[in-house]
Amino acid sequence: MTLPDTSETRFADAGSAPPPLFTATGVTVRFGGLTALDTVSLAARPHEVHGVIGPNGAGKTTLFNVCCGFVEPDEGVLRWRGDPVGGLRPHQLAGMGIARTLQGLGLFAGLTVLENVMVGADRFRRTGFGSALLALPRSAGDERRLRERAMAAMAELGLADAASAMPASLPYPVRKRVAFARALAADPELLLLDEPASGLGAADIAELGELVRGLASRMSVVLVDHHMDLVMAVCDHITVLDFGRIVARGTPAEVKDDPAVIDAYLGEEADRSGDHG
Amino acid sequence: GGRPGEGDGEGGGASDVGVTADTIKIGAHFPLTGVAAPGYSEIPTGTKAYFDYVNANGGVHGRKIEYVYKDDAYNPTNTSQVVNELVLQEEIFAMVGGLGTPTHSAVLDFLNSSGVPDLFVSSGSLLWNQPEKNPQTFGWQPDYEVEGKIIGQYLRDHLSEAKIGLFLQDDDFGDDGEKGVRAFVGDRIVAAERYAPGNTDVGPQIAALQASGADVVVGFNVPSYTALSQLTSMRLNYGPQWIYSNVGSDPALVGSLLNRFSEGKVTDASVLDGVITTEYLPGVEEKDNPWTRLWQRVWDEHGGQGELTNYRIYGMSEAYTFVQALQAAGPEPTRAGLVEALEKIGPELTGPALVPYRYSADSHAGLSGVKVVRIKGAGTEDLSPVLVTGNGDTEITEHTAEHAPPPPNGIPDMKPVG
Amino acid sequence: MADGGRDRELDIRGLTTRYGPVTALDGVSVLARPGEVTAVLGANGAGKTTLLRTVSGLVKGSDGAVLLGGRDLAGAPAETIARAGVAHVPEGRGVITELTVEENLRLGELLGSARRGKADKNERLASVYGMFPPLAQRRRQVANSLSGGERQMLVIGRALLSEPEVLLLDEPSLGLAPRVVAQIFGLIRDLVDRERITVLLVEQNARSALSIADTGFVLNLGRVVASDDAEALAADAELRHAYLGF
Amino acid sequence: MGARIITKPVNAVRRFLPSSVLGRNLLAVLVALIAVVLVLELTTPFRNAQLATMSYYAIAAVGLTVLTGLNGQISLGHGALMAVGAYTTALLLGEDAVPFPVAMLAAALVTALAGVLVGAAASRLHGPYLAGATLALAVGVPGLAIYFDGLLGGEQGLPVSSPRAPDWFADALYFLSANDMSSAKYLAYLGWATLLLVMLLLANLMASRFGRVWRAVRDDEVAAELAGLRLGRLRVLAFVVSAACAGLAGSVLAMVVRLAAPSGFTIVLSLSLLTAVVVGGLGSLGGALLGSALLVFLPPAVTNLGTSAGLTGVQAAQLAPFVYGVVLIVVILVAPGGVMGLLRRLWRAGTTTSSDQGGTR
Amino acid sequence: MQQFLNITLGGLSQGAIYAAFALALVLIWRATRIINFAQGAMAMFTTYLALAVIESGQSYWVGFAVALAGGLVLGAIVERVIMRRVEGGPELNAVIVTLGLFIGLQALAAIIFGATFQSFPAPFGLRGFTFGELTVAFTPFSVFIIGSVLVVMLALVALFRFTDLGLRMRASAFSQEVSRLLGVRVGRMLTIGWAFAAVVGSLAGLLIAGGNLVHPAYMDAIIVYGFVAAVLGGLDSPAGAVAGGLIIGLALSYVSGYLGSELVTLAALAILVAVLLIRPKGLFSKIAERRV
Ligand SMILES: Nc1ncnc2c1ncn2[C@@H]1O[C@H](COP(=O)(O)OP(=O)(O)OP(=O)(O)O)[C@@H](O)[C@H]1O
Ligand SMILES: Nc1ncnc2c1ncn2[C@@H]1O[C@H](COP(=O)(O)OP(=O)(O)OP(=O)(O)O)[C@@H](O)[C@H]1O
Ligand SMILES: CC(C)C[C@H](N)C(=O)O
Ligand SMILES: [Mg+2]
Ligand SMILES: [Mg+2]
Repeated sequence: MTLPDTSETRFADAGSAPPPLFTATGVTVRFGGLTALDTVSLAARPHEVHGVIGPNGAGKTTLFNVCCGFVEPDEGVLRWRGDPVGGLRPHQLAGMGIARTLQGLGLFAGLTVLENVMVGADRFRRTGFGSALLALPRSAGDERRLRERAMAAMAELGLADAASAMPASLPYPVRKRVAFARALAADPELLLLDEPASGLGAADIAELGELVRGLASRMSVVLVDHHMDLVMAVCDHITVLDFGRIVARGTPAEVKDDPAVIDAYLGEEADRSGDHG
Repeated sequence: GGRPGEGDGEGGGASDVGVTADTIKIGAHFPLTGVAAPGYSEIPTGTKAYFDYVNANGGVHGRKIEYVYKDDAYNPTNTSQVVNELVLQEEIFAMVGGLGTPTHSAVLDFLNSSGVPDLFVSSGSLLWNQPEKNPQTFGWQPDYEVEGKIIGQYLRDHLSEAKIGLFLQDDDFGDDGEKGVRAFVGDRIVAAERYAPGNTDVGPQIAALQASGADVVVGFNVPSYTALSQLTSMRLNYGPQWIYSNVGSDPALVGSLLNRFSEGKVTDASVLDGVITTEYLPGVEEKDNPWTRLWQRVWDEHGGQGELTNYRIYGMSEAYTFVQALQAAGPEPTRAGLVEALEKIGPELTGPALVPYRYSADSHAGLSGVKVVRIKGAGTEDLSPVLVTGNGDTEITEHTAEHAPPPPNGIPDMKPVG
Repeated sequence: MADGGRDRELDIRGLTTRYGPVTALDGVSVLARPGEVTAVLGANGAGKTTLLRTVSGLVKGSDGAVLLGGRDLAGAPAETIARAGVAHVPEGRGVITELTVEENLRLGELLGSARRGKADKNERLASVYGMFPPLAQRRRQVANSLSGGERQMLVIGRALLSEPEVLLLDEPSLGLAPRVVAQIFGLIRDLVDRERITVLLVEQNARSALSIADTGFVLNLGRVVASDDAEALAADAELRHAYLGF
Repeated sequence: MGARIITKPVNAVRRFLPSSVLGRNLLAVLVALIAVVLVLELTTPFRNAQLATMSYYAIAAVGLTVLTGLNGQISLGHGALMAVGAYTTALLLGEDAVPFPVAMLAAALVTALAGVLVGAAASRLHGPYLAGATLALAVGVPGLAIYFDGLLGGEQGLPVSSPRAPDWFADALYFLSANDMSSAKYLAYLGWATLLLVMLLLANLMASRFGRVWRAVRDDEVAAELAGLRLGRLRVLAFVVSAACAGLAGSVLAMVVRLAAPSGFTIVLSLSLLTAVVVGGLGSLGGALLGSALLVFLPPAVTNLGTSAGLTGVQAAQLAPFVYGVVLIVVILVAPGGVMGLLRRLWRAGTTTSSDQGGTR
Repeated sequence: MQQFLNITLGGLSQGAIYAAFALALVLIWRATRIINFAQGAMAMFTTYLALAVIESGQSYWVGFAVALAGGLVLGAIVERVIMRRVEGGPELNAVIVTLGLFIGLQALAAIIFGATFQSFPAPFGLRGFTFGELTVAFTPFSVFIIGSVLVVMLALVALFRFTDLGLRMRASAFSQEVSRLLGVRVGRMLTIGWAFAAVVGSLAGLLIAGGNLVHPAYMDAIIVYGFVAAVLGGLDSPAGAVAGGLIIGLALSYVSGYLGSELVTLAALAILVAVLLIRPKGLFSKIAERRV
């Protein structure tokens, strides 16, 4: 096995950036005979947008799943602010300050938009079962606070008018923003975005790019997407996966011209579409 | 705030609920649907046929008997609901023949606290004989302990070498019967197997009885389990002397159930031939018995669909007893008067049953005994005289009085008491 | 159901579809010719998906005709339309996740052989596996385990196996790596040129769609607002700006 | 449209309602309480008894609708939980009786405890597997009563001495209505008071964070987990809440029926509860109430119809389940959202025109 | 020893019956993703049909054939007329409809055929095989039961694994919309699924009734244990259903014989819970499910 830490240290030294918020080191995941991830490392730094790209089935979502505790890695260590987190379970993320959007939509179909987003803010609740059962004023206050947080997140994404709508009644891009707002309502320090641009039109993608850039001032973002315009425009760093291995890392410009990346992922016309933006 | 005293005069004259100038309404609960319905749902049809017969012949003291029976599906929760309905909505005068131990237990309190006469519960549990606690409730059929005792004595006297196995329904029915049998031959019981009603696989129980080496098996079980136990022992080639309690042995029913397995090699009708059981009512097969002839006539005239069966005879017999009680209660019957009358006439009451009733001021127990018989062909042959006894240590004695035939018109003629 | 050869045009006339009070298509007419790729473009919610779903019979239109080689398919059940040779690659979730990759493909192949008589099914399966190597490795896996892009490959492969005369593609590039998008577009182009099938391509990514399309229709709020040669559309700056976002 | 005209006054009324959840729910309960008193005082003792029966079905049903409707867990075994409550009550109201409210509380607690166990097992199961396990629960638990027949009275069960109306209560109502307090009526009061209390608490919960997160867990497990919700705990909690209701229902049942016996808790009971909840409209307290009413009032009505149509007792008795089965099917086919869903649809058909659902673009 | 043997053999034939019923449930589950709680009532109905035929003087086998044919028709009608409208909707609605069907059919049978016990003939002997002195609780009819169950199981495995029809049926069950896009006549597949399942259910009904007593509720216990068996096996697997049936049959037989028959229902619960806690989707399920 290669020393897992080498690549990590190389990047840690690469800039004078602050210490990473979250790292995954030497992560290996196997599904039966298939190695979906092979000693992959990733570091998310504050105020940075980190892109992960790669061909279909390269392991991007799986890497997210490891970071979220949905998949337990066969090997590898996760660290949050330098401390190892073992046996991570997905429900712990929100409390730690990590939020993730799903490759699909993952909205709660039976909840209004506001309620959907309030679920995202749930980690800020303060009262328990008893006060809810008796509808004590404390519980009402709690609800008010969550609602305010949710409304703030929705306002940021221009969803204020949609508060009482059911998700199914909304156009796709709006629903996508609801999912985004739900993640933001948790006020995360690390935001994991899995294909946020899929299904969106060019205008919406551009808007999304600006939004993500804006968020970087508050949090650290890791982003997976196949829309190169978006990825190249918003990422500070990019990690490229292929067959579960890291084949390239670097700034967008470095990655874009890497022959390995062009060969495995971008294909011939890649640079042409990258220029536009 | 001041208000009139409560309790609507339980002893007073106000309790002629359900009685009008020309009708009297009574009710009952039976399993008409669900697992317990087969067989038992026939009982109220017999009862109704007899009441219709009486009504056709002028009723009781000029009043027609209106008989309302409701389905409880053998579920006590439903029983409580339908009995509420009977008492509060139908406003019945009395409950007559409500069936089942767990079901009727559920309404015991209610009926007694509401002052509703609760006559002739269709079950042989000992619960119905608590005149102190439940002054309105009366049993009717011989209780299972009495029956168990008589079977136990028979085993002691006539099968004195045999190792005895018990096949019991896992409730009061089995327990009371076991108590009676054990009183006589407790030391020879080599196995007591219980089945949970509803679980139709009795293979393990029969296999255990076989393994215990019992040569006599006494069954306190319902008819379907008689058939099941016979089928299962046939499968195992296990052939003890079977003795079934009256409840489970209805030869007509069980025989007809079993003899249909034609291709299953149970061709002849004699599957139950040689099986021992008990009797306290003349059954359908005794075609020449005057009582059976009466029942046949009643059924032909007033019955609905179907044949006369022993269940219907059971229902008619209860109805007959009720008519006697009602006659005794006099031309202006009250609820309290009915109970009182039954307690008074108890000792001299005769009817379709071979044995006397035990009703008195301090006993609400029903029939006092049975005779042991062996099933032979379609009928039975007596193995013992008619025996009577009571609960606990009471001696078993012979009942020698001749069984009186029914009155020619088929309707009893009790004189009002008091 | 031997429907003669390919080479038939899909003529959609005045199609109107409502979801309750919402009119999603309002008298849309689109002509898709065999041997051509016809792109349907428009912003989110313009009605593109609804158009394809109405054509393939998944939703019932309230008015209009869908003529395939002169036969009106409007209102027919989806399975009949599929058997008539219209293959619809739905937007997003088109795999049956509980079945294996191969079982999914076999369903397409079954339709194909029902339509075209028995061809060598193994050979045809193999050709799809050749097109999408990730599928070959996962043929016995339940489709549920596939990545998003792999699923998309599976659906497209399955549609091709059904030997369609008309291929309705709803955002086929969704979730696919750029290289694969290029590959698939190339493949479609080849297929159209070689087999002269009729392709109706719905895409968000108007630029790349127009790059392989012969003609294009632009939808907005359920109506056709423009139609022309693909090149002409791509060149119309005003249109691009107003509806196509590039 | 007619409904459009009435939205204005409705909105006007809405403005006068208390703004807090508790206030609103309390007001509703108060109104309901008045209705209950009126109904119980104005109807016959027989109807009182039927209403008492309805109250325990409804208590269990509202609990079940929270579990199944809000949290998405199906339970075919709530009858077994009712049995736990009923037996607890029967044991406590036996020889040296405790006051009945204590017995009821204990029944709720013990059943809630049982709910922790069952819920913990159930939280790992889905769909038909959960259905299968709870079905086995429904048939298995009554077996306990037969096995421990020394303590639990076997097949015959335990008799329960149901509480009698205290004088002050009887007097107070006599003062109000000049009616006497029959035991059926008192039990109906008891059942309905319990029911209203339970509904108040459940309505509070549904309006709180818990209602929301339970629904979230139901709709999308993965997204819920990512939002920091602990699926297992929330599922168990829903089960416990619902079990406590079932326990209370069992307790009321025991007092109304005056008996706790295994044959009172057959699988039919569990299935009836579920059908009540679905027919009424899944996830709605009012729906559960409607469903329970159907359960109590439909069969006797049908039987009576049958009898007056000249059917024999046996046939009339079979007619009731037949019609009940048909009604179940028809309701689901005609109004898949249950009766409440139907009402809501009608209501919405009237109001959407006036509200601005233009969409957000 | 003899007791043990007999309890075991009795458990096996009882288990085979549960298995037959479980197979019907598995079939309908695979074909429509619905648990058919009315399976037992439908089987009861067709068994009464057979009884009527046999009582009219026809041979057992004519009755047998009529019951299976009746099942086919009944299953198809039920699907066409009723289930069609809830398929693909909320899971619970289908459950409630089948419950309604169960209640209604049972009552209808009681109205038509009467709520009494009737005996049902068996085509083969009901006396246990004898080996010298020893008679075992295994009759020619038990052989028939186990044989039929195995045949049905193999037929189902073959149907789903090797035939196009089986694939189409499964596809329709999982996703109606996608299946229709692939030219699958979904409606027909669902009808076929119900019809086949009702045939298997009718067979189970006949096997249970053979040499036994029938009444409108005689299938009730079987529904529960058959369902438990199917769940135990993992609902999707015919072999699992048979294994589940045999496990339940044997276990309950031992519990009933050695511990007391009042514990049987509890034992079924305990077994089910124990298995599901270890394998939440049954013994024969494939695990490794991707959630995101
Ligand atoms: N539970 C699983 N069982 C088997 N294989 C799996 C499982 N989960 C993922 N895989 C495989 O692991 C590989 C990586 O999948 P992953 O979803 O991470 O890809 P991805 O990079 O996100 O691709 P895409 O861009 O298409 O979404 C894929 O080939 C997939 O088939
Ligand atoms: N099932 C539905 N019920 C109600 N309205 C619907 C439904 N499906 C679509 N709509 C509405 O119909 C209109 C057209 O939707 P459609 O999905 O066809 O658009 P689209 O062009 O495919 O958009 P996208 O690019 O987001 O896929 C939209 O306003 C949408 O909200
Ligand atoms: C005679 C029968 C109706 C008795 C019944 N088995 C009971 O005790 O419940
Ligand atoms: Mg992915
Ligand atoms: Mg679309």
